[in-house]
Amino acid sequence: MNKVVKNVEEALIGIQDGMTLMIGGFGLCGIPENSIAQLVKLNVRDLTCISNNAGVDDFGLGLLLQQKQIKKMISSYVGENAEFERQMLSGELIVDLIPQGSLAERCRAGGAGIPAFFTPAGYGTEVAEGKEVRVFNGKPHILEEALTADYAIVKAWKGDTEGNLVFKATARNFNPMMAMAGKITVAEVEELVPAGTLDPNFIHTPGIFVQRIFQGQKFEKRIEQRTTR
Amino acid sequence: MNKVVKNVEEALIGIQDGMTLMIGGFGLCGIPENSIAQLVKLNVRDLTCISNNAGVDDFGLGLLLQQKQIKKMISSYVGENAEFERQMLSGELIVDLIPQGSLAERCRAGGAGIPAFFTPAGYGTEVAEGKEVRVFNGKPHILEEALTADYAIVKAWKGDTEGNLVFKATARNFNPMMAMAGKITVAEVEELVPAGTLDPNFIHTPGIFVQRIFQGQKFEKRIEQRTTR
Amino acid sequence: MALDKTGIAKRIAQELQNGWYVNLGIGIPTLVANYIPEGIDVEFQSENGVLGMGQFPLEEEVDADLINAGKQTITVKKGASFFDSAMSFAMIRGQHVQLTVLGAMEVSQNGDIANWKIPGKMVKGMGGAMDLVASAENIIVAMMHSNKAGESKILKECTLPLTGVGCVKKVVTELAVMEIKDGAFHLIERAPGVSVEEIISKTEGKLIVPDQVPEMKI
Amino acid sequence: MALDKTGIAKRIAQELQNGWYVNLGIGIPTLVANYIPEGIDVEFQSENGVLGMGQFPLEEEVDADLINAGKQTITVKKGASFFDSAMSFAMIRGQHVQLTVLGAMEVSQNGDIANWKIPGKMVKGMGGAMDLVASAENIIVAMMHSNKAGESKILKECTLPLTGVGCVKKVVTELAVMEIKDGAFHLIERAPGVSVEEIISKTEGKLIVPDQVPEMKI
Repeated sequence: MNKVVKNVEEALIGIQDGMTLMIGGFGLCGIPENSIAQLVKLNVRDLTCISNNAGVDDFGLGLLLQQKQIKKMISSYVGENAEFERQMLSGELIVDLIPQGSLAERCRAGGAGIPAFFTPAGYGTEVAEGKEVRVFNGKPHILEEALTADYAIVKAWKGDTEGNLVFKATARNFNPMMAMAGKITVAEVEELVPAGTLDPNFIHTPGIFVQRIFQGQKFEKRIEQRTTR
Repeated sequence: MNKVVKNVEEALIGIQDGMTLMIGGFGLCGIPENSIAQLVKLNVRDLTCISNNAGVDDFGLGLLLQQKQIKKMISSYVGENAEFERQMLSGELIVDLIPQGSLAERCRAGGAGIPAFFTPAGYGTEVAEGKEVRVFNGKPHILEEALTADYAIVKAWKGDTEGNLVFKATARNFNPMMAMAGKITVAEVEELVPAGTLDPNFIHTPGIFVQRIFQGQKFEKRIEQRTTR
Repeated sequence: MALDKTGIAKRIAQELQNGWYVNLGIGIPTLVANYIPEGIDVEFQSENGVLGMGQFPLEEEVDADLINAGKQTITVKKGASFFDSAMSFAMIRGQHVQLTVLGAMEVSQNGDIANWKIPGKMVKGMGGAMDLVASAENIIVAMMHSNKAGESKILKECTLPLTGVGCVKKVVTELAVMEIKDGAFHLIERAPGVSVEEIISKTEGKLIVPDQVPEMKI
Repeated sequence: MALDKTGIAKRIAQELQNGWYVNLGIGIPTLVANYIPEGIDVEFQSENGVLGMGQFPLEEEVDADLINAGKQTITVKKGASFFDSAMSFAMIRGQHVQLTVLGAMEVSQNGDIANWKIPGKMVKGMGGAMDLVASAENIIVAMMHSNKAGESKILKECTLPLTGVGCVKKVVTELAVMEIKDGAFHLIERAPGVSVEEIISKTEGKLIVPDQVPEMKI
């Protein structure tokens, strides 16, 4: 089943003001750079973005924040971004902070048809406010609900024409779960290969989860903390 | 961290009467043949076995049933085994039948520290008896709890000395989730390789889940339904 | 004339839509894969962990590690993928599979289905059927209109333990195609040469019969 | 004399046991990896999706796709594996990681920890900390005994929003090693040359002091 679209313009057709988007990546690692640039160009607004981080001031989702395209962020960690902090503290931006593991699991649950699950993370903290608490094996847990999105936008290392995806190293992070949880999932890949090229034993995201795939034009792959010995 | 044990005898040390075991495989595909043979030899009894199927009369878990080593089976499909049916209908064997997807997810949940989750599978059927029902998005779901085991015994294609596992084709099935859910997880592999041989991008089960690994002496790999064109 | 199993499979194959991922149950449903209409591109998922199933293998291609949910040896097409059972049912439960075709022992007029257990007799288990019927947006049941004793299996209420409630959307039997909605079977097609009267007489559940009931085109 | 950050890291490294999988937080905890005792084999997990972290890369080895949870470029050792965030937190939540070491702004005598938020000021988010502290069997906190204003961070009750409740088992500061149990800090070691009186004076929470408090051996 051919999922290939020509370019990033075609890949993001249908994204509108007010939509909920999942954006893969951890920090600046494994983010869909080409699609983010296109979202800036499209200037869609009032977005709810589900993404572990919010980029830095001038890269990643920071680019959307600069243009005030984001109404609400659902994330686990949003340091490293002064504009973000300013918008949040001033009340311009709604922020829902979620434990990282709960965020990952809530995305997976959204893709897997599991509407809610219990986790110990956040019990006794403000994350638990308004959430059901239940004790299992003597330990209190809170009920967390699934997350889904109108569009999930992910970045993979290689992808084939059927939408099968393979990620490299820690650039995998949130991409596979978000790919599962989008009503429409868009994958930008560094290398687009014909079906049959990738070993079916080693597909990270089966094509069934991907509706549109394209080869990104350019990947800057900025490094946040270049640390060497 | 070296997880290698010498042989199947060493791998199954500590398994005792009355324990709960998870056994990987779907039908006869991907079952830990060498370990099952050893369980027969050990003649441990009153076992609770969590396994999608119960083998056939003279292979797979059927071998344990013949010796009446199993007190309770937790499975999704147990056809293809006359001795099983006899023991179940006569009441010698306790059988807990679970929808296949719920079984898979309950094992994963057990390994992932998720004590319970909601699923639509089984709502309105006898599977739902005694279980909490809750409506999400207008659809009724039932609450299913995690499964864990004293020992999880899985079979992989390749494994390395650190316990990293790789499965082949549909022999993967329940093995990865069960590997996650065992207090002690034993992996028998067709080929044991040094750490560093397997590509870290393409590990199905990270070694953290595996306590003991060994190369199986012999794999018969019996086929249930040889179907050709 | 009533359809044979192949006919039922052929009729169901007409329901396939381009771009769909499809899960086929054991028995008649498996045959559907042989009659994919021209120009329709679908992929078959099998719940034991494969997407992109191909035809059965040649003798020399048989691989014990490559089977479908019916435990039959299979092959895969280019672009296939393998995954574990949790991922497989994530696809199913998450409604990424657009169509499920499965057999049934009984179906009721509100869409209930029973296909996994005959108390005290047959206790094979539900396998993946309960997940499939609870999740799929489109469920087509392939079955015989009556049992061997001649009793209707198209019922007001199921008598056997249920597999799922209110989930079946369409039933294709050797006699008819029926949609289920608003608590009734709606007769939409009859098998070539089969009379509406015969279908009515063999259907225990509430059957809505329109003025015109076209013959199936197989 | 009070320890420096390296000293704290060295002392925590003594807690490592053979065969443990360990998650190290940002800051002082990261330094622990440099002081693994002779003969102790441990593996480091980073919650962004890697097991088997090695040392920082040489300049020519730097790979933007290979970072730790602190977003630093890293390398991996033989036998490493990469996985997605759901799998990573399955390891953590499922208690497959035997030890978590992390920093804190406050710790209370019943094991509560606050390290993610200063209302109206610092709003970076909890990242993986809430999952880690809610799950790990062994949690060691590496922190300074007091804040810059000289106020104790070893408290009766935390004043900042909590990251987790009743979860911290051990605290290592520049002055002391303390175990938390039965609603109190138990002083078990003091930094070389640091007096018990100084520790008492800088600890707001309930502190149990045994007759003998040995010096740490760094």
